[in-house]
Amino acid sequence: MRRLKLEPWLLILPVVVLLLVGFVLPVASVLLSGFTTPGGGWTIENFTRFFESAFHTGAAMRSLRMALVQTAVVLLISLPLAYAMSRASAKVQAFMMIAIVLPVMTSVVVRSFGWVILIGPAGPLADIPGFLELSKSRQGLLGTELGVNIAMVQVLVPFAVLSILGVLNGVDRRLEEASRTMGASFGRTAWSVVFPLAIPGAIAGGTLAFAMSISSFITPNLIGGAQIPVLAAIIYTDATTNLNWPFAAAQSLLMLIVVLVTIGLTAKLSARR
Amino acid sequence: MRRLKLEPWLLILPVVVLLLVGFVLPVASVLLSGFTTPGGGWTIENFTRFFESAFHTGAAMRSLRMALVQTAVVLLISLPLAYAMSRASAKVQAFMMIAIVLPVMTSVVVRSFGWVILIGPAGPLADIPGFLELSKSRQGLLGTELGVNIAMVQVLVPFAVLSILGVLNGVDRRLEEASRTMGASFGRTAWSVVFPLAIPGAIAGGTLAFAMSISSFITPNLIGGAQIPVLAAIIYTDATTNLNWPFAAAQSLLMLIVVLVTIGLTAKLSARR
Amino acid sequence: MAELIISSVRKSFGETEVLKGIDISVPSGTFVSLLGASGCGKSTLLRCIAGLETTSGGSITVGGQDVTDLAPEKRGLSMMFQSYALFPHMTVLDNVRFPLRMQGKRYGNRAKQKELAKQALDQVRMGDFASRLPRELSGGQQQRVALARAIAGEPRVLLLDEPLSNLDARLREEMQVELIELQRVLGLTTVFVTHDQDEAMSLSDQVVLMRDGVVEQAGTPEELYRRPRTPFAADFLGAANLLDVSVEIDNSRATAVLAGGDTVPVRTSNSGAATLVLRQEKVRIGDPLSTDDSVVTATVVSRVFRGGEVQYLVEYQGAMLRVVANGESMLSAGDQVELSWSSSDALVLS
Amino acid sequence: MAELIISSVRKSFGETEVLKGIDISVPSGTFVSLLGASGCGKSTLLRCIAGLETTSGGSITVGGQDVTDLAPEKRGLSMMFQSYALFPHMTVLDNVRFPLRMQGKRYGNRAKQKELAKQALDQVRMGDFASRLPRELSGGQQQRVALARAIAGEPRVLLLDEPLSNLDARLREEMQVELIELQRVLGLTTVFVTHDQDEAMSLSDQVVLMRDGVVEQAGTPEELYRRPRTPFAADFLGAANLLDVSVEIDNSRATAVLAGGDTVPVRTSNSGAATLVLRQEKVRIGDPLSTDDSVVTATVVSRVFRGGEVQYLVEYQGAMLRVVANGESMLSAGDQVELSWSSSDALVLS
Amino acid sequence: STTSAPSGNSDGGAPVELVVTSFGGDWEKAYIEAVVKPFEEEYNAKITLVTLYSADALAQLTAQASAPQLDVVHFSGGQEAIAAAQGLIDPVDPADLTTFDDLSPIATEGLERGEGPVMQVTPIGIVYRSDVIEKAPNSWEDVFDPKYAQHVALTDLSNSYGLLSLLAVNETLGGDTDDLEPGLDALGDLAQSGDAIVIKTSADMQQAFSARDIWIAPYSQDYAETLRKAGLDVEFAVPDEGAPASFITANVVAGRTNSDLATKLVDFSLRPEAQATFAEAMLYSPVNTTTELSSDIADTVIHGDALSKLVRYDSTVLNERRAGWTDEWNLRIAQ
Ligand SMILES: Nc1ncnc2c1ncn2[C@@H]1O[C@H](COP(=O)(O)OP(=O)(O)OP(=O)(O)O)[C@@H](O)[C@H]1O
Ligand SMILES: Nc1ncnc2c1ncn2[C@@H]1O[C@H](COP(=O)(O)OP(=O)(O)OP(=O)(O)O)[C@@H](O)[C@H]1O
Ligand SMILES: [Mg+2]
Ligand SMILES: [Mg+2]
Repeated sequence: MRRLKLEPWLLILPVVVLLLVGFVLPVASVLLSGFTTPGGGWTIENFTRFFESAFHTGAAMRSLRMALVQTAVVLLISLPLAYAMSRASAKVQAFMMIAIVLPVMTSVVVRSFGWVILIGPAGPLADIPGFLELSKSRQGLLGTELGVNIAMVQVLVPFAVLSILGVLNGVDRRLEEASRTMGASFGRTAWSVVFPLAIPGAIAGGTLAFAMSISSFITPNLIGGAQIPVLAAIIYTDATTNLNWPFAAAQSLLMLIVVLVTIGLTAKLSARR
Repeated sequence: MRRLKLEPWLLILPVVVLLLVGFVLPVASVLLSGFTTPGGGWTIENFTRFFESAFHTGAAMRSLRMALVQTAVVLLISLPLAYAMSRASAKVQAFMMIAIVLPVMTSVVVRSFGWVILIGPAGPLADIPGFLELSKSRQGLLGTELGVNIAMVQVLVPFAVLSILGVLNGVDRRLEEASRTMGASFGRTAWSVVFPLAIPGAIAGGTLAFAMSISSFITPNLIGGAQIPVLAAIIYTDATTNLNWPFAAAQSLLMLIVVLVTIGLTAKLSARR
Repeated sequence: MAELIISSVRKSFGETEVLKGIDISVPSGTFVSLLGASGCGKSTLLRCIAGLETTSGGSITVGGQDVTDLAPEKRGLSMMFQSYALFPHMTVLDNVRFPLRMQGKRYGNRAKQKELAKQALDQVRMGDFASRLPRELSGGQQQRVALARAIAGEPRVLLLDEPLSNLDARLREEMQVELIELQRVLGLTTVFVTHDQDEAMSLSDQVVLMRDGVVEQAGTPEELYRRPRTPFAADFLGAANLLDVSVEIDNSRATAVLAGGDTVPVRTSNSGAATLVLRQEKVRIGDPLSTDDSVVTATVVSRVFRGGEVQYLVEYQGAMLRVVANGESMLSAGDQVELSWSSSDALVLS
Repeated sequence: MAELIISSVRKSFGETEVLKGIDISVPSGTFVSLLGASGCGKSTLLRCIAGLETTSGGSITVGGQDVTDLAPEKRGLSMMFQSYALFPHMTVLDNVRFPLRMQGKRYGNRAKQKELAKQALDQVRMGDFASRLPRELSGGQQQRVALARAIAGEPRVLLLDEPLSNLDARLREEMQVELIELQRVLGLTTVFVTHDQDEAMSLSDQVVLMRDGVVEQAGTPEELYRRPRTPFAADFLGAANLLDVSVEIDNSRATAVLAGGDTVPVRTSNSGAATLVLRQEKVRIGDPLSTDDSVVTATVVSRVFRGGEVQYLVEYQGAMLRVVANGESMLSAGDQVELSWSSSDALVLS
Repeated sequence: STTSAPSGNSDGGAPVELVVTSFGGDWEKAYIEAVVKPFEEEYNAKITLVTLYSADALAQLTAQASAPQLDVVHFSGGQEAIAAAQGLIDPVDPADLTTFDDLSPIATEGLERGEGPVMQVTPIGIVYRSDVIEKAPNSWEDVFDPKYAQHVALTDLSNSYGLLSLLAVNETLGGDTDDLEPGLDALGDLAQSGDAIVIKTSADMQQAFSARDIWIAPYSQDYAETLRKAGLDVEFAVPDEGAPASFITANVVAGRTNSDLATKLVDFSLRPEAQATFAEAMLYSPVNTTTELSSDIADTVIHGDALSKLVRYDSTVLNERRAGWTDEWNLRIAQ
C-alpha cells in the first residue's frame, strides 16, 4: 500500500536534513563569498578575473580533460576487473579487493614516489613519452598529463571496481549461462549481458571517479608538478597560501558547475542510448 | 566446464600484472627505504624512533581510533540511506546520488571552510564541545577530534552509500515483500533481510572508508589543526617538509600494516559471527 | 480463522488494467482456488490481498477488519510466492523459522521455533535438507521449502501462488493431502492459485474462475463443472469440446443442428445460436450404448498415448474434437469413427 | 539434427553425489523426456549436457563430437532454464532475438532477426507482449518467453527444463502441439524435463525415468507403462496401487496371496514375495464384469471430485488404494465396496 | 592567571607553554639544539613546535586572527610585512632585545615597520651536482648552458626561493622589479622547451636531484646543505653577479598572553651561541656580528661585511606584485 513507499523516507529524513544543514548551507554560503569583495560588497570581479586569465581557464580545461580521460580509462579497466572478481571464489575476491584498495591505504607521498621511480627518467617506462612524442624532456612521464593520468587511474580504480563489483555480485549467474547456451562466447556474454547489467554500478563508480579526479590535487602536484597545474590545486593555493578566499570560492563554484553539467550531460546521453 | 572458471582470469591477467608491476613493486621498494640510513646502509632506527616517540605513537593511535569511529558512523548512516535510495524511483535515486556525491566534487578547502563556519566558535554547534566537555577552548569543534570526525564522515559517506546501493539494487524486492507478509515490520525486515544481504557492500564501503580515513590529512589539518595531528599528516610533513624520506617510509609501512591487520581482523570477526 | 472479503478490487499497471473489479467472499476456514489462464491476474490479486500492491479501487476485509490500507505484516496472513522468494542468506531451516521468529512471543524460544520449523519441513518431506542453503536445492525442493515457510506461521489467511507446480504427481498428491489436513485442523482460510483445474477441483471448497481480470464464475467444484455458465468456464474446467449449433424448439423438445446437418437432442429452453459442450470423457468412440444416444461420424486425426488411456483428436465437419478411449485402443489417423453421447451429457449454452 | 550420447556421466556437489553414472542415448531428431521425482537430478543432468557444470566423470557426445570439455556456446544447443533466466534489461522481443543475434550470420540483419523472434513469440502466444520487460509479465508469460527464446535459435539439441509447469491445461496443450510440430519439422533432438508423467508419455518418443541420480528405466512411453521393471517405475508412470503379496505357483498357475488372505490369479513364473501392481483405472468398483476377475472387499476412506471422474481412497487390509469411478458416483466414507480387476491387468514384479 | 607570569617562573612550578612554528627537518633539529633546549631550561618554559611553512603559517594567523593559537612564527618569504600591516604580529621593541647592539643592520631594519628581527639569512645561488659538473658555475646564466639542457630544475613562484631566483636571473639579463620580462622570457622558454623542469617544494628539489637526473638548479644554500646531508653529491655556488637571500624572521604573534616570554625567545635565537649552531648545521649566515664560526665553515658561510652584499628585496613591493607575476609565470611554464 501507499505506506510501503513512504516508510524508507521516514527512516532517512533525519539524514537528509543533516546533509542539508551540515553541508549544503555552509558550502553554499562559502561559495557565495565568491561574489564578495574583501571589503564585503558584491562583485563579479572574481569571475571576470578567472575568465580573463589564460592560465586559469587553461588549467580548468586541463582538469576537465584529465578527469574525463581518467574516468573513461578507470571504467575500461574496472568493468572487466570487477567482472572477473565477481566470478572468483569469496576468498580470491576478498584478496583481490585488498590488493586493489592497497593504493588507497598507502600514504599519498609513498604512492607517488613509487610512480616517480617507475615512470621517472630512470624508470622502465621512461622512453614512452619520447616514443609517443608527448614530451621533449627526458623526465619520463613525470611532469606530463599522461603520467598524472596513470597515477590517478590507479587510485580511482578501486572506487569504480567496488561499486561495479557490488552490482555484478547480484547478477544471477544463470543469465550468463543462458547466454552461453545460446551461442554467445564469453566475450559476447560479457558485452551483451553482463556489462549492460553493470551500468548502474559503472555510473556510480564513474561519477565518484570523476568527482574525485577533478577535486584532487596532491597526486597531480607530486607527479605533474608546476607545469601541469590543475584547478583544484590552484584553488587550494589561492585559499591557503594567497589567502584570496573570494577568488578561491568563485573558482570552486565554477568547478562545481562544470562537474554537475558534465555529469548531467553524461546521464542524459547514456539514458538516450 | 573447467574453461568457464578460467576465462575471466585470462581477461584480467594483464590488469593484475599491471597492478603488480605498476603498484606493488615500486611501492614496496619505497617502503623498504624505511630500513635505510641516509648514507644507504640498513637500519631499524626509523622504527625504534617511531616507537620511542610518544608524539608519533600517539598520533598513530589517534589516527586509528578516528578511522574506526568514522567508519562505524559512516556505515550506520550509509546503510539506511542506501536502503531508502534503493527503494526510491530511478529519478529520485539519481538526484540523491548527486546530492551525496556533492561534497566529493567540492574543493576540500571550500568544504572544510563550510565546516569551520558551522562548527567554529561562531557556529550553531559551537556549544556542543563545552557541553560534552570535549574541549576547553572556545573554538567550537575546531581543533577537536569530534570536529574532524564530523567533517570526514561527510566525505566518506558517499563512498559507502554507493557501494551498498549497488548491492541493494540487486536484491529482489520480493524478499522484503515475503518478509512483510510473514509478520515482519519494515524495521525488522530491514534488519533481518535487507542489511544481512547488504553486508558485502558494507564491507567494501567500510574498507574504502577506513582506508581513505586513515590516509587523509588535508581535512584533519584544516579542521583539527596542529593540535590534532594524524599519522598521515606527519608522514606527509616528514617526506615533503622534513625531507626525511626513510622515516616517512617507515611510518607508512607501519600504517599499512596496521590497516591490513585491522581489516583482516574485522573480516575474521564478521565471518565468525 | 478469518473471513476474507474482496469487493470490487481494481488494479492497473500504468495503462493496463489488470484487475477490473473483483468480488470474492471467502468464508472463514474455507479453501478457495483461484483458477485461470496464464496472465489473467491471479498473482496480482493475491498480492493485493497481501498488501503488496496498492489497489486502484475497492476494499479488502479480513475477519471483519478493513485491511485495504494496512501494512502487510499487520494483516495476519502469509503468502507463498510463485517465484518462492526464499531468503538466500539463510539456511532452509532459518527460512522456515523466519515467520516464527517474527512472531516471537507466540512461538517461544529458539529451540521451540526450530522444532516447529523442523516439523513444517517434515510435512513437505524436506526435513533432511534443513541445513542447506536455498541455492543448493532443486527447483521442486525450493518450492516445498517456500510452502513450509508459508504454513509454518499458522496465519489467519494463507495465500498460495501455484505452490505445487514443480512437483511430480506423487509428491503433489502428498502435499495436497497435507495441505487439506492442515487447513481442516487449523481452520485456515486458504486462497490457492493454480493453473491446474484438476487440482482446483479436488482440493477446493470453492473455485473462483478468473478471466482477463474479472471473475468468470465462482462456486463449488461440482457447480462449476456441472453448470458452467459460459463456454469458457465449461472448457477451462473440463477439457470440453465446443461445437457451434443452432437450437430448434419444437413442442418443447429441443434439437441442436450441428455443422454437418446432423441433429441431436439437447436439453434447453432457448432456441437460436448456441454452443454445444461435450466433455471429452462423455463422448464414446464406437457403437452407442443406448438408442437414445446422439451419434455422428468423424475422422481420426491423431492418437496420443497417455498411459491409462488414449486420447484421439478427431475431426467433425472442420471442428477438432478430443475424445478418449481406453489404453488398448489402436485406431490410427484417417480411420472413420462413430462418436456417440447421451443427450443428458450434452450441455447447451446460449 | 544431432545424436546425443551421454555415457556414465557423474556429478557431485561437494560430498553429495547427484548423478551416479548416467547412460542415455538420444537418436538424432527424437524427443526424449527426463522424468523423475523432485530432486532426482534432472536439472543437473541437463546442465551437464549444456556444459554448465563440470562433470565428475563420463563423457557427452553431440552429433558424433565429444563435447565433454567444450565451451557451452560451441555445443550448438539451447537450454531453457527451470527459473527462466530471462535477461532483465532486454525487452521480450530482444530476449527472444538474442540467440539469433549471437549467430548473426545465419539469421541475417536486424529486421530479419526481429521478424523471426516475433514468429517465435507468436508460437507461444506472446506476440502482444513483445515490447514489455520481463518483470512486467506474469509467471506463465515469462515461462513462455523463455520457451520462445530457447526455440528461436533452431539449435541442434534443445534442452527444456520443465518448460510448461506454469501453464494452464489449454495453453499447455497448445504449447505441446507447437513443440512437437517444431521438433518434427526441424528434426530437433529434444530433451524435455518434466515432473508430469502424462506429459512425458504423450509427447515423447522415449521416456527416461530417473531416480536418485540413476536411470531407473528408459524406453518408449508404452513400454514403460506396460512393462515397468520396478514398482517405482510402475507407480511413477501410472498412479498405481502397490500391494505386497506372496506368489505361489501350482501347476504353472500362479496365485498371489494378499494381506487379507485373499488369493487372486496372476501371470508370473516366479514364486515368492512380490509386488502386485494395480493401476487405479483398471480397478472397478462394484460387481465384477466377468467371473474370472479378482474380487476383494474394501472400505471407502475418502472421495475426491475431479470433474469427469471421482477418485476414492479405499482401505484394504491396512493398505490404501486409489480407485476411480465416474463423475456421478456418490459413495461416502465408511461404505463397503467390492473392488475387482481382470487378472490380465494385474502386474506382478518380484 | 597572573602567577604563570609572562617572564616564566624560574622558581619551579608548571612550565609556561609557547607554540612556535618550525620549518621541520634539519632546520628544526638545529633550532631545538640551539634554542628550544637551552631556552626551556633557562626560563622553565615548554616549547611546542608546529611544522608550518611561511605561507601556511600566515594563513593560520589570518584565520585565527580573533583567537590566535601560535606564539612565535617564523617567516622566510617576506610574509612578515603582510602580517605586520594587518596587525597579526606585535612590533618588537629594540629595548627588549639584549642582543640588539650586536645585530647586523639588516637584521633590525624591519623593526620599525613592525616586523620581527631577521634571525637567519640564507643566500639563493646555484645548487649543482659536483659529480657531473666539474667546474663550479659562477653565473646565473649557467642555467641556460646547453650542456645542462634536460638537467635543470627551476622553482615555482609559489615558493619564495623561486621568486628570488627569478629576480636574480632577471637582473642578470637586464631587467628589474619593474620589468620582469627578460627573466620570465628566458626561464619560461627553458621550461617550455622541456630542457628544465619546474618543482614546487624543497622535497621536490631533493627528489629532482636524487630520482630525476637533475644536475643544476637555482636554490638556497640551507637546502643545499640538507641535500648534502641526505647523501647527494651537491655543492652550492654564489654567482658572480650577486645573490639575493631569503631572510628568515622571528615574529611575536599579537593577542597572546605570553608575548613577553615569546619576545625573550626571539631574543634568545639571536644570541651568538644559537647563531653559531645555525651556521654549523645549515650554513645560515649569522646576523649577530659577535658570532664565532669554526674554520671549516668560515669560508662557506657568508658573514660579516659580505652580508651587506646579499640583496634584500622590498617585501612590500614583492608581496604586491607577486600575484601578477605568478599568473604570468604560470602561463609561461604550463605545458
Ligand atoms: N549446489 C548444490 N549443492 C548441493 N546439492 C545440490 C546443489 N545443487 C543441487 N543439489 C542437489 O542435487 C539434487 C538434484 O538437483 P536437480 O536440480 O538436478 O533436481 P531436479 O531433478 O531438477 O529436481 P526438480 O524436479 O525439483 O527440479 C537435489 O537433491 C539437490 O538438492
Ligand atoms: N509491472 C507490470 N506492468 C505491466 N503489466 C503487468 C505488470 N505485472 C503484471 N502485469 C500483467 O498483468 C497481468 C496479470 O498478471 P498476473 O501475474 O497477475 O497473472 P497470473 O494470473 O498470475 O498469471 P500466471 O498464471 O501466468 O502466473 C498479466 O497480463 C501481466 O502481463
Ligand atoms: Mg502468477
Ligand atoms: Mg529441476
